[in-house]
Amino acid sequence: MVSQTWYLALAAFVFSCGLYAALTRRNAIAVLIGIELMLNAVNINLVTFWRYGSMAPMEQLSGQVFSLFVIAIAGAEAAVGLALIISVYRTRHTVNLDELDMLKG
Amino acid sequence: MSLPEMSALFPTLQEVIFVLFALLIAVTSLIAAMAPNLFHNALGLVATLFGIAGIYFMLEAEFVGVSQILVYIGAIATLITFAIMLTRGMMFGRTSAMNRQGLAGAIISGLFFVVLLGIVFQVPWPNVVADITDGEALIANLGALFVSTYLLPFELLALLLLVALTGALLLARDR
Amino acid sequence: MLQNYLFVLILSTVALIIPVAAIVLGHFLGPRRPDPIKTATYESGVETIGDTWVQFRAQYYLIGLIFLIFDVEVIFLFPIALAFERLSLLSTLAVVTFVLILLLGLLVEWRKGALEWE
Amino acid sequence: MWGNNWNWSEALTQFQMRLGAPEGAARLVAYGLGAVVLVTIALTLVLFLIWVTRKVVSRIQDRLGPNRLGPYGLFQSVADALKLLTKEDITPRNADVISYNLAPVFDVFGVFLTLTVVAWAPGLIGADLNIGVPFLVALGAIGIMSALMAGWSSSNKYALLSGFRVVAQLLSYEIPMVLSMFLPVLLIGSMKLGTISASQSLYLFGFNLGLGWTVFIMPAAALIYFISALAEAEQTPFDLLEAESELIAGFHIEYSGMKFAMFFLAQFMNSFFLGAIAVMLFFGGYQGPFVDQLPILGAFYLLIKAMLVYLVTQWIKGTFPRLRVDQMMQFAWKVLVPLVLALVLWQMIVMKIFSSSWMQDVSILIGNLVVGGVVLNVISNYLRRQKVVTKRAFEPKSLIGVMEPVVSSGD
Repeated sequence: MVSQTWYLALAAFVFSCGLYAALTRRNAIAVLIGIELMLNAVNINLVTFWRYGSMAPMEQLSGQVFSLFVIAIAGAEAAVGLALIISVYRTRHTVNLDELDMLKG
Repeated sequence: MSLPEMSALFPTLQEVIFVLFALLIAVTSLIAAMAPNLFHNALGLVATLFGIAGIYFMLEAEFVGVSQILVYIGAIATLITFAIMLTRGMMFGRTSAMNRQGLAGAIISGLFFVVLLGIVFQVPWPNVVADITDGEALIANLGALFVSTYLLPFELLALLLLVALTGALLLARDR
Repeated sequence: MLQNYLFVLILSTVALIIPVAAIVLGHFLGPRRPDPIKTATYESGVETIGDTWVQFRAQYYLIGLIFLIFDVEVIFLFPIALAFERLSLLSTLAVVTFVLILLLGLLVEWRKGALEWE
Repeated sequence: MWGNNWNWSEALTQFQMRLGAPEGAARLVAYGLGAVVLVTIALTLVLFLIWVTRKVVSRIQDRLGPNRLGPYGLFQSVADALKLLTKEDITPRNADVISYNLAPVFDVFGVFLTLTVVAWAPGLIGADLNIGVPFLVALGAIGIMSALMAGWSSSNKYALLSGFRVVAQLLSYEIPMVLSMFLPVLLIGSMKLGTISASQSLYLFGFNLGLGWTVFIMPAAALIYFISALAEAEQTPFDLLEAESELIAGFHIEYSGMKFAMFFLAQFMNSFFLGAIAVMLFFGGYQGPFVDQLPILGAFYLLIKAMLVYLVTQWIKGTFPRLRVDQMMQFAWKVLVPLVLALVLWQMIVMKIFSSSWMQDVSILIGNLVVGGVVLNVISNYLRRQKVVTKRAFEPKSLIGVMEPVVSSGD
């Protein structure tokens, strides 16, 4: 059996990759991809804690339920986020986050 | 060969498979985060999602694994690709793919990774493993939980999806 | 149960090896005489103008959007189907409401004209 | 030996262990053997299928079809495969090499994985996953990704456009397909294909007739599944992305040689397997008379039923007019999805209200007949509106005479 620690370490790596993309990428879609990576890392953790955290994994299913909710909400988030990006692209002809500074004082 | 010896073969196989999946995820998530070409980012994301689905199957969360493939790869990744094509003018950009915080971002996420690793290896996790006897009953329990304990989130989710659909529709429509 | 997925993994390996082997074999068996005309983009003999950049209509995105919402909801229906026998009346009502909200989403799309494909 | 819980992989493992092999290795060998056998069967089947398709379609079109190589031209597809193997493998200059080469591999990969959950006979199923039905749907996602990859990486306008259209079509028809697959799952209460097949038995005086097919209870679900499967397999009347009589090709326009063959292979296998899934979900799977006594008959039943479904698709291919894009999309979203959702609601309510199983069945059947009637009505309305005219442009004066244009009288 692979130890729980390794799953968590893997999730940490994926999360850091996502964080890097979200922090440094110019393109809004690339930032969104980073956010998806982070959500997935969280999901790995949730499922790992479900598997290794309880003596009755058949009944105590909160980890799985939450990861399913995260998947569903990530869907809603991606739908709205990408629609925003498309809408911004249509009016400003750019999806570069650096150039989208209308709100700057 | 005695029985314990034989069963000792199986865990090692599982570890090998885990390492393979972990390598796949590590490489492809780096591609997803760093490749300059946006479409390659999306493909890297898809491969990462596949690897993570494999991890779910290894953790015996089969329903989460299949939902991952269905929703993430089947729908979200496709949607991202569509959005990439719709905003294609930016794909072969004259500017670099990174913003000015490139170095700072790398340092921050690197530090973050180190801190996380430290926590992961320091904390004494419970690490109890109980056998899952009937996978089908587990999925049935999951379904029963949605409409009993998690009834409110379940219904709210339906509403959220409806609202997201309407909002995204208004935003993305050609006018 | 994990054994089932071991089989899936082994079958995946075989299923990856076969197309890769076929393509590699074809690559070495076939002739290789590339020339600029042959490797050019094939657009029915007409010279290619510009790059592959085509303006896509947002319609594709809208289809993907509706699909995403439905897909997410279907995922929640499947486990409920397995537990359907033992659901209470209230729970059944909740599932029916869930599906009705889904139907409402479809109606919204319909009214907004997102289902029209010109 | 063929008891209630007989399972091919256990049997193979036990057999090897009796010969003295350690358990882990024995299991690996058993699984490897199973995988190779399954894939071999699938590949042989495809070679046969291509021949069947060409023969059937040519008969419908009043031609002979392949008849040179081997008896009735049976070996034509082998020759074609060999020919494709020796064709030049052209990679377009501007292509994105990695995804260009990976796309055909993934396409075949996704279709091959369907074999995991095909229930050939009791206990003879690759791996009876607890998530069988959603697993099958999830494999469709791989096909979608490979279409996108192929379309994008070819760096060809037409390939890209076609890739997007394919994906839009696959996405649209996936929803009615999943929901119609959901209906038997709801009725039987299991997502395992093995269990679903096993539960479609019908016992009469202790003898299994094997005719308790779900299609008798839910014909409309089967119809909607069949229509969506046609679209998923890109078969006529939904093959407007390929339209082999009109356009050059779909998203695989830039592919040649073996890579093209892979797309071709995937498409054939996919259309056959979608038929096999229809058989497992609605037409009793391996069930049939005497299947309890001689389980291996199940594999023949399954193959014969799947072949019949496949022949129906070829019949449709030979006779139906092609749909337009807008008609196709609207048919999915405005007809199939609302109707199948109504079926889902109806079945849920009925299953909760009536406790006796035959009352449930009868009510579900009534709902299905109504919905099926609506679907067929829409289709027949469409066909009537098409006003298919089969008048010849040139009427020959005699059968061997010269063809001259008929003088039109201002018609």
